[in-house]
Amino acid sequence: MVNIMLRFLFAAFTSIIMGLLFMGIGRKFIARIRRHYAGPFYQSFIDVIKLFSKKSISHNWIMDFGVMMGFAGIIATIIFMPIGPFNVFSQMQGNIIIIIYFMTIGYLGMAMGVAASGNPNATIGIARALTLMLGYEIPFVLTVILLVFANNSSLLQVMVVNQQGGFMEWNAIRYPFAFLAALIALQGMLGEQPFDAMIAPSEIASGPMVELSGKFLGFGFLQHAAQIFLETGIIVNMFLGGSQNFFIFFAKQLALYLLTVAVSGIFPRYRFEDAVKFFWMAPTALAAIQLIIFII
Amino acid sequence: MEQREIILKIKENFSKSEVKVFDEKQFSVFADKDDIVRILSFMQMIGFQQLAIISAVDWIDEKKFELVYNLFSYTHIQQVLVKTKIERDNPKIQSVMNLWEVAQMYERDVHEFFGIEFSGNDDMRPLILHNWKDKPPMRKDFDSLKYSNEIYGTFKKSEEV
Amino acid sequence: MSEILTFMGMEDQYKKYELFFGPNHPGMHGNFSYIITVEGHTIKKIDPDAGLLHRGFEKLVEQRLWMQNISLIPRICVPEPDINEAIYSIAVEKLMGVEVPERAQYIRTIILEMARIGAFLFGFGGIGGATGLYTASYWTFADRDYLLDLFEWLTGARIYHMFILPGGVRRDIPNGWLEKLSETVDYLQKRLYEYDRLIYNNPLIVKRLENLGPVTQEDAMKYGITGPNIRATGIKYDTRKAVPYAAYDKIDFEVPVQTAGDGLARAVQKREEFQVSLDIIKKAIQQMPEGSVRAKMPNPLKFRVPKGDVYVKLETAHGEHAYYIVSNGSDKPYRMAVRGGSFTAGLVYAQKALVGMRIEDVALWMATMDICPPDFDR
Amino acid sequence: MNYKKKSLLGPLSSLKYLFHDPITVRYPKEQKKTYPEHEGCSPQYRGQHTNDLEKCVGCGSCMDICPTGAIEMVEFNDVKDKPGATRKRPVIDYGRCCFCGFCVDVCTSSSLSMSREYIHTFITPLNADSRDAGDLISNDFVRRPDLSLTENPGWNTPDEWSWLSLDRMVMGVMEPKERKTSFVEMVRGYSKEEAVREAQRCVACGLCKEACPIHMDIPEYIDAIWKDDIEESVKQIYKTNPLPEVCGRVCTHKCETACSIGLRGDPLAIRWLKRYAVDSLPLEKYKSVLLNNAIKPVNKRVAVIGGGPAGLSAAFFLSLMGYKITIFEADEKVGGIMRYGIPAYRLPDSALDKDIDFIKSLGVEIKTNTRVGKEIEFNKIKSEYDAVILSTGFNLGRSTRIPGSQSKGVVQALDFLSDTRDFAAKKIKEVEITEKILVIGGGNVAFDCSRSAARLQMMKFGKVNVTQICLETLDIIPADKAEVDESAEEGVVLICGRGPKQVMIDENGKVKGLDHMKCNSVFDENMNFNPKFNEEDKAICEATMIIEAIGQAPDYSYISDDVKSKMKFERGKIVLDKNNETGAEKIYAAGDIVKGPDIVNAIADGLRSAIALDKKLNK
Amino acid sequence: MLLTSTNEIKDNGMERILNFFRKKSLWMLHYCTGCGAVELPPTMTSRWDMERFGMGPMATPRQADLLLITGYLSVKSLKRVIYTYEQMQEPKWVIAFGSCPINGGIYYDSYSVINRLALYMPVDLSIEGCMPRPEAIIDGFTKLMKAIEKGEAVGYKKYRENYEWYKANQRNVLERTSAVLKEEA
Repeated sequence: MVNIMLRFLFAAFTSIIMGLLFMGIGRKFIARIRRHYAGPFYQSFIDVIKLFSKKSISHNWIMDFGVMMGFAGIIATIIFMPIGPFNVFSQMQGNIIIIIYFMTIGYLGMAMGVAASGNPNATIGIARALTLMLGYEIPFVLTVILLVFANNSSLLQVMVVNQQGGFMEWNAIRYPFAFLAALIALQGMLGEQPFDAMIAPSEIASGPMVELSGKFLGFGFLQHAAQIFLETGIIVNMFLGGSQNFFIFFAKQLALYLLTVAVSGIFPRYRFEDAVKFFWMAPTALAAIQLIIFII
Repeated sequence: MEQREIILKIKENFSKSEVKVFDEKQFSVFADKDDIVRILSFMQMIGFQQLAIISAVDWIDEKKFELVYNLFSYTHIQQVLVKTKIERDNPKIQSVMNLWEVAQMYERDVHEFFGIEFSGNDDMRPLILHNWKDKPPMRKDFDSLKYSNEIYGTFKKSEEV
Repeated sequence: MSEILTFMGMEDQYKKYELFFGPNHPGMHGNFSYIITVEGHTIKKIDPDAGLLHRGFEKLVEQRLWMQNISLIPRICVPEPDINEAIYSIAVEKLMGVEVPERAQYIRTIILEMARIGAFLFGFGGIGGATGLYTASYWTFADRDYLLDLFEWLTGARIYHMFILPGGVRRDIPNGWLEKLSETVDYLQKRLYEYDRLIYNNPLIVKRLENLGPVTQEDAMKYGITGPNIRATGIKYDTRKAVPYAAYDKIDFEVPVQTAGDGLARAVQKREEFQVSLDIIKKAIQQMPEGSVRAKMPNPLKFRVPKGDVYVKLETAHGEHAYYIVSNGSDKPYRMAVRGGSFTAGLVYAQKALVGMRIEDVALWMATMDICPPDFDR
Repeated sequence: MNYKKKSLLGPLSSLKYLFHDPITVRYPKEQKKTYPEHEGCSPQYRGQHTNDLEKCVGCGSCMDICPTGAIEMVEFNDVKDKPGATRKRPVIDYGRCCFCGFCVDVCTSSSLSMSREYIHTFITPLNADSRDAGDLISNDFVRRPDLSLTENPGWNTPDEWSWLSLDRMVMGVMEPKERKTSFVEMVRGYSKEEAVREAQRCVACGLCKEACPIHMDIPEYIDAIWKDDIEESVKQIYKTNPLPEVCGRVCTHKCETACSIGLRGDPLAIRWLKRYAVDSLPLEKYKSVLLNNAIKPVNKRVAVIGGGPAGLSAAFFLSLMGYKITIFEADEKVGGIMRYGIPAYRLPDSALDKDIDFIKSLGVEIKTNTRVGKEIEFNKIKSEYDAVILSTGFNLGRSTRIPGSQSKGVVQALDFLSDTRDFAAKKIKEVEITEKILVIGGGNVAFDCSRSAARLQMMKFGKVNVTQICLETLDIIPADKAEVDESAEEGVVLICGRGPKQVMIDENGKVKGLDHMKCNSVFDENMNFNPKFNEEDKAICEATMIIEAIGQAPDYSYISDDVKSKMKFERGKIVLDKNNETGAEKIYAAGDIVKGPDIVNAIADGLRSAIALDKKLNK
Repeated sequence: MLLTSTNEIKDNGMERILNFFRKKSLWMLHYCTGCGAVELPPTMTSRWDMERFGMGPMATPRQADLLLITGYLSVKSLKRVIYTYEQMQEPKWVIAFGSCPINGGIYYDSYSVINRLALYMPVDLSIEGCMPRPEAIIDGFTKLMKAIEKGEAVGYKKYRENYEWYKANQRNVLERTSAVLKEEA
């Protein structure tokens, strides 16, 4: 039991720390495109510590609960994801169906928390976030179905094992259209441009975060960090062959994250209903084509 | 139309109005206050599409407010200042918001800063000023410096620095 | 659990609600506010709440000497301050009947065009900021800084130059300035093509801007929408051509027009005018005559303008900026009314145009219409 | 360019900047390098002010032009007094300053400039009680211009870019050819437009007011001229000056020397403006303009001996105070030196009469042709009147006392000028002159003589042959520069730096010429008049008539001895005590006999003695 | 009032450690109150890049640490600024830009612009200039960072302790019920 607790804590901390690190590096990376330097790569850690040192305002217990639930939802999902060679529960080995299910808990928790704050901007933001989720889940689920069929298993571990033996074996090469669809979905999951309608500062003043302050924003930050780690990790496991080495695994995640950051740097945001439409058109079509090719 | 023709036309229809030419692209028409809506609608009809601004001048020595309607025509490339004077004690004039919708906001603005009433224009909520209790600030007898010192205060400068 | 249920049931309660768009809102350009009544995501009613930047310029100029006002008025329109000095100076010159030396006219032209380019860069950045393409804002604001460097060299200040005075300009051009200016113009020309690739050819931007708040020609004229925005509807009217001032009558340039009048047309129009401004500067550098830069003017402490009134309007990046100046022959202006370039667009036309639009488009609409709150708050 | 052309590759090309260096200026570590030779902000940046305290004259133009009222003139303790300057210096409130640099552009002394230093931040002190947070932190931003910033110069204004109108409105003067043929007034005076344009140059600093002996309200009357309000202007002038027509023509204008505009360009033509103001108002209007308050009569009688500027001034002010005045004048008309000393081309009779007529109209009784000591006894006056003001002036010519100076062809300047004046007024037919005239002296009177002589020669012989010789070299010559220039234009030959040795006389006893020698220095170490000559360096100047114009002397012979014994004299002048009294009871003195020869000083002295008298009598 | 958490500030030792992180991560509120805002975009973006100091614009007052009063404040804005300031969570700081908030600046005689910001809210740092250049702004920021590290920038505590005084001043300007200038008979 203690062992499992330790393993769980390890997973949680790794995800948060690596996530924050990725965020910092991502900021440096996008600054380069924008022709400036930006802060040090450890800036995100300082931000989080500062946020926790601030006074924070809570409107009611639902808000506290919702924010915690959002954070816990993401952390709980980490349990099911193989981090390189490491798994919290060695026998579960990352069931992708469970992961998809758990990931929504994070959003719902967030939705609950910020809706309780009563700010119309936050409400609009969370409504957009949930709608957008409907958008990117469809192509993502399609790619998942494809991989489940292809591997005859819903376990990420099995998918990783099946991709060993050179990058030609990677699902990204084998199923390029599905990989593309998954990348687009990842962009949506991370809420980067062009799919950041839910936080859009110039429209709804950063949406769900509008009423979060101090600790709550800190938890939001940590949640986002863990989310980056989790979602890039899933794609790495699904398409890029995972890894038996921590560092290679992290490097693959980072590469994936920087790719999304680069895209977010050069595209404006979609209107959210356009975004949903887009998700149901292009990536869904790609995933469907891949599925049809696979079936044939 | 040339400037000359426009002026002739105005003179034809409004014999009482005085026309003063500033340069080849700009002239002013001084009209009676009762004529103002008629002359403005006439101007609109002959091709002055744009109401550029409505402003007022406080001629405190004459005890008059002068209202200046600034029109522009894209067809004739002419700028016209249509002016009229009204009594300062009971400033009231017909609104022209039926001719140009933008007049509504300009009249609201002039009302706020000069206290001129525009009959026919109902939305006169304060737009710019916050909780204004004094006399309209653009009137010449309103002392802005005194007001500022009174309410916002100012530093006394030290004698020896 | 009741809280969650309330949230689920909020659809009813929030079916129609008021949203404060500004003043403290990242999408708001400047310090200004729209009180928006929203139904779902669609705007039902819009009520502008101006005055947050009100400083009472029209009163303040009446309290200062004619020359002192030069330092006050640039603040009326912050992104393009030089235009104010130019209007004021031209008005005073017209009232006094002063002839401005030709070299001063050319220097004025260059300054006005530089300010215009600066404002356009601000505008491009605004579109970037409103759509989430922050790279565009980072680039344009940084490139604008090179123009500010030149201003600083010429006039001694970055933003409020107070360089154009009645009678001419304050100083002659320093050595090496024109060369540096040509360099900067070439650099901006190069960068303009990169903006094209990043902004105007970006399919997502085009998608956002297309059919955004189209303006018809009749509306544009009637509502007093001016400048690039009226040219985007197809009316080929430019104050610089029609009523020339500074050296615009001596410099040959084309006035571009668009036809659609929607957000894309407005944005593209500004991009085209950016190009025109670069060309004008290049030509002005070539044609720059020698000579004095300031006509003999009276002592600033005893500066009187003959009795009279004049309305002067000049072309700016966000429309026609104009002053109506009345002098009663004393050493202070008797009355100065300011027509901000975006007064009608921001306060009146917005009430009509924004209704039926979605809240995410408000910031973008403001960016394309170049709503500039300081000039209508005064 | 087709903007509907959508291309995903377009935006992607922006990724090339991943491999470029950023353009950021990492500020605290590095400065921007845009300008040649300068890092950081531009070479003419408008940063914080710096002021050369020595150069600054405290004119306050910066305070007047400041659009924000940020500049205040404060008296500095560590500034040395210097002539033509106050001890006030600008102090700047950076809580108001808008860094427009207008103060620099109107600075009259080019002492104020701006530096390239722009950083000033202050943290609100922790211990400051919030109740008066404002006042406690005010010292952080109301500051003297920082002198150390001169090493980092930014915006400064050379004369070329100054906003001041530095060029004087040119005064219409008759052409030399024309003017040397007559005694018509040669300066034409300003027209209205010219006067207004000249008046607008004034920055109303008030330095002239300090310099003027009578402390006229110069900025005020110039402002009134600028506003085209002649009546107000004359009113301001008459507050302190009863002889503006005279002063408007022949004043030594110390105000123009002090004028702050003169530091960069030509000083204002204050004298001509005064003349314009009084010339434009006819005498008939004087009373209605100037005498608004009824004069409250005082039942006292005052006698003024001598109708020169000092006497007239004293009479004017005393009669305004309500005294009954009688002026005793030896000559046919009052005016003294103004009437008999100054040539008509500088001061025509009509102008002088206008001033005197106004004084007369106040009820001043004038007894002309009444020489005290001859027609009336001094002691009689003293007993009849409540007080007596002596203002007889320097009415005797001073001789060089060189050998031959007593001979017939040598004349005194005052005699010559008075004759000339009579000639110009067509009272006498002819003034005795010869074809070759030599004038000794370098003061204004000497120039008056030589130029009058030139005119007379021109009228009589049709050509000019006047030589003037003076001790001083051109740089220290006491006369006005304009006099020197104009006399040269009229054909007077000026020989500087030489002193007279002896008058050469021919066998008939007539003057043949002047033997003169080089003058090494005029003043000794204590700046007293003590010329040193080089006897070796000699030359002869031929002349058939010599006019001595080296100064005048007073004549006290009319004063009774008992009074004279109570008074104190020093170098020919009367010394006054601290109450401005002479020491003798009822006797006051004013004018040249107190201050030395100068019309403005005489007017000032008239006022001063009037005040002293009033103080005593009204006690 | 919105200020709910009025607990005593923790002891100095712990605060000092946290202050290290606070100064490294100052998030400013993206609210342009006056014309000084025109110099903020250059400071934020590529040319001067204040992100180097861990600073960034924030959309809402809840998230921000730093309130920039960029230039003059009209009375109408003052009301919004005070709301905004009170919505911000402690610790929070206020920087006043330019001459206007110090002593009225060029608008010293305006009927609409306040003269002394210090009367209505605690100002931690004032930057002179009109407008302050990006260099001056960055210099001001670094100075504020130093003050935060030393524990000297505690305007928010002052505001809490003198709350009534500040409120009275604010009410004097914002909630008048009668004319300021008496009508002369």
